[in-house]
Amino acid sequence: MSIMDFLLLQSPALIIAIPLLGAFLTPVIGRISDKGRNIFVILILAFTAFLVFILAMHVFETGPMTYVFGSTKNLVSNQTVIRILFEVDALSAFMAIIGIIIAFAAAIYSWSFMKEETGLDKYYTLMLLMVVGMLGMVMTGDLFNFFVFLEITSIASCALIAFRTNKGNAVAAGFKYIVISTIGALFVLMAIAILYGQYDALNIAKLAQSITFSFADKIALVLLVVALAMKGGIVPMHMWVADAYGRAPASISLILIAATQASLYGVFRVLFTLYGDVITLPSISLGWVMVILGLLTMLIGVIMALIQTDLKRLIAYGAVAELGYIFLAVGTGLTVLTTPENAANIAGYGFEAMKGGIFHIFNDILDIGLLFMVAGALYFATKESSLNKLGGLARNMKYTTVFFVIGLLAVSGIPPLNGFSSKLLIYESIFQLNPILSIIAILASIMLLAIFVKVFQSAFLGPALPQFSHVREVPKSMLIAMGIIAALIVFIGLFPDIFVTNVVEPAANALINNKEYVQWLTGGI
Amino acid sequence: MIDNLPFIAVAALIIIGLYAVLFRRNLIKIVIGIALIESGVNLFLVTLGYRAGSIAPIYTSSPGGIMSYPVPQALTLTSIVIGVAVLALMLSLIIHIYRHYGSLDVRKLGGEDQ
Amino acid sequence: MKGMSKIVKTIANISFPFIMIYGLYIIMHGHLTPGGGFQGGAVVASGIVLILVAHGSDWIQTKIKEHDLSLFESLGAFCFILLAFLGIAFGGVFFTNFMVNTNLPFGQIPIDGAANLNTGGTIPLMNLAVGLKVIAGLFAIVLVMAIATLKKEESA
Amino acid sequence: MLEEFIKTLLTGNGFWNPLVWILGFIVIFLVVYILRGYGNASYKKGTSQTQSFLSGNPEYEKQFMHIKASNLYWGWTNAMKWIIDILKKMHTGNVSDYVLWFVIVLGVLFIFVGLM
Amino acid sequence: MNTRTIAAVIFFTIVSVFMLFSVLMIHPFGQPDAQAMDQYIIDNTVNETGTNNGVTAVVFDYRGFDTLGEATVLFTAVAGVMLLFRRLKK
Repeated sequence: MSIMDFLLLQSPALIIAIPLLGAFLTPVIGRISDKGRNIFVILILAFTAFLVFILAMHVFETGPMTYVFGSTKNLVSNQTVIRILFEVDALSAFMAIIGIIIAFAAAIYSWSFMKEETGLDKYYTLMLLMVVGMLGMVMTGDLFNFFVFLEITSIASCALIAFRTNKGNAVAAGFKYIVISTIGALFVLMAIAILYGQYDALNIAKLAQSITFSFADKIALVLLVVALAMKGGIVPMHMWVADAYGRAPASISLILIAATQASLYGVFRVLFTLYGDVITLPSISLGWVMVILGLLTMLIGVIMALIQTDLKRLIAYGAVAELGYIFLAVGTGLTVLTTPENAANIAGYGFEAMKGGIFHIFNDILDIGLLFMVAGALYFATKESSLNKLGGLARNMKYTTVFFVIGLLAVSGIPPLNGFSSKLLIYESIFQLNPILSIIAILASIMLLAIFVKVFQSAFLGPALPQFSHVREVPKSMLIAMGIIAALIVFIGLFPDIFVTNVVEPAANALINNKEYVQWLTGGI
Repeated sequence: MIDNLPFIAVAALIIIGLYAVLFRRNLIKIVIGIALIESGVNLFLVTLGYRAGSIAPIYTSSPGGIMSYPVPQALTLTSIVIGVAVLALMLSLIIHIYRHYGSLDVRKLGGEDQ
Repeated sequence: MKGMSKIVKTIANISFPFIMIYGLYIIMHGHLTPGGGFQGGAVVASGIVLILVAHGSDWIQTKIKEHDLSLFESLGAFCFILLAFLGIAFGGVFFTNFMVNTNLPFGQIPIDGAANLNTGGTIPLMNLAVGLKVIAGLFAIVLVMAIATLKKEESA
Repeated sequence: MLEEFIKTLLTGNGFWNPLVWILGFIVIFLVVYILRGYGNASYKKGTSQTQSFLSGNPEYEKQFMHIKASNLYWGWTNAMKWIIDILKKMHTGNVSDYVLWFVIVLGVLFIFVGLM
Repeated sequence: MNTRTIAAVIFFTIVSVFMLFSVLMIHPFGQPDAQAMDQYIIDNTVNETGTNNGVTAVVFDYRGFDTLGEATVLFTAVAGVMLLFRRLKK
């Protein structure tokens, strides 16, 4: 057995264990030297990214892959799942790729961005732990394990949101975030307990097999969906997003986006896989609920973003608006899936909508992440985040300006960048569900353009202000991190098809036909 | 009805905690409410694993007889430790908030959009 | 934080060893009797916190610093995950209990409820690692909070 | 390999190929550039052509002529003031209000799903 | 009695009622009907893990990965508290 086969075989465990080991060792190495610690963290993340990529290649070719912890035998003894297992299907691999790319960029970005700060050992430790929680959330096949990783992500992100403890706003934002995420996680645990008490199982596939849509099951479904949607920042439970994203350091806001998307992944997993067999009962039209929530998310997000004057708060509301597109598209897919009369459409625009939504998860993270990086660069250079005080920075910060323009065009769906190709899929598919929807979606996209053009005008254009005459371009590592993300944006924008056919379609398939998620159980390994 | 008293206690704990979070203004009381919700959920987990007349799932010099479920107790242990961690973090944040705002009123924290 | 009166200090000093023994017993016998790493660690940590409250954090700081505690915690967590990694080496998958039913220490299988300390495979070792981790972690949290509530100027 | 890259993205009942789009963009840019060349002949430096005309008023210092962010889209925000006020009233930074929104959505969905 | 209080009372009541019913509707106290996983663990814990304590067997063997996550949560909390109370000056 070659080393590659060994790595591939053990990759689901190593993807969690390697960053965890790094997190445990980071304080020790940070005692020795700071530069060594930064290199160590970046190497750990690079190795994890390598493992994620080989695992994803394997999963995209040959269906879901399961990994049982603790024993090679008795995975299923008389159809009972005893141990915790990871189940990585195409959607999990997709989310894992997103998370690790963003985390890698954030680690490179932090090298110069956090140089003046103290307590960097803990900072890097918690950053690695956030990545661990995120990857575990998207890869686990066990509900309680999902809850544990959810809590790891919440606690690490809360401590990092309150990183600037000399600012009262940051500490308050951290407190709000921990209250919200703890209550959400507790209700998730309540739902898990309800399911456990009925079926005496914690494995997602096993539960998906044995679920009968009883009253307690409905309650558990609502608890899971609403709590995870709150963690995902869906209107009207989005208010914490502005505080958390706006007050955290920019590199942390970057990973926070990926963590938020991980909880959205939880929503999709619950709706399509855990309740995949019973959600198609015609009595429940949760798809329309998701569509309406998505519309509200888009509209309220853009309107609130338009009136902000703090740059990072503005981008945070823009991120909320972008989440609306994902929810809208996936809700359209669910609606088509749950209405039997147009069951033929699930191969048609329903599938296209799912593709667009899942593709937009990636594009949303890249675009909003790039904008957050630029906002952090402006704060790094000018120590100023209010748009009313910024101005004329394009003269001194040329590369940053270019990156901001790329992010601006991408986030507002201007061709030929990546935001357009996913939004085009969404527009055309939801138009066939109801034309009004796509009109509102395009309107929200136009308003996003207006919002970020306002930012561009007030921060970068205009005459050179005397108080910013000393401003210089940001250091190399921040430029490199921004460059990676910008290059990805342009590449996916120019060649969307290879990405859609090779990565997005398997993920959408994994959501729509949940049979292959449970086939290892029925087949019996 | 009276047989299900533990379940009613679970619901009561969760409801009281939710009440404290919704209607109290002192940050410490909000944290107490969250702790109440959490203990309610833990009690729920343990209650689900109990079988009538069962003994603890420990074989060391056990009198024999049916045993209660071990998995919910393990889950409760995990959940309790997680609760301790969250509580410590919340309280240290509250210390900082008190230093910055000089009060523990939850209404003082926000208003960045007004 | 200042120390408390002489009576409190004396009583704390007297009861401290018993708490220690009790907590270590709970950690060590975690695979036989109710208890385990977390519970015993909590007991020991509360014993240390009793000393902290009685003698005051200034006196404790002359004995141990909080970043040493974080080193201890990293050590415990490292041992725990190392045992899990050894599962890959010997048992094929992560977290395999590879020492059970072998001639290694803790390798035996108990016979119908006999309290045999030499059983459990990796579980007693994991109990020890987690116990070390919980002792260091909880004590570090309390110590850091006790120090921070005194020195206002550090965060202001 | 190349045609693998430039394959068109099919969107169910439409298609999208960025490379073709960029080609068209370049052509349009060339046309615009040629047209601009015609007008360039009549442009003379140093004359009053280059000065900005603020209805006869003298020109301010450069750094005072930057429009601040909160002044942008003034008309739009003024027209939408009613809804913006409602939304601002929604967004109290009060964390128990956040939890209240969670409880409201929970209750609505309980009734919507549970009683069905 | 502003609108916030009214809405809070109404929806708080709704959620409480549903919580109560959902908790009561799972199974009567002391008679869990489904028992596949736990019965398997109770029967095989001694022979598979060599442990007399079923709970410890679940915590460290059957669901050991959860325990790793749990230890990680504690580690995270300690790191977070130390981060919050760090010295801000170098």
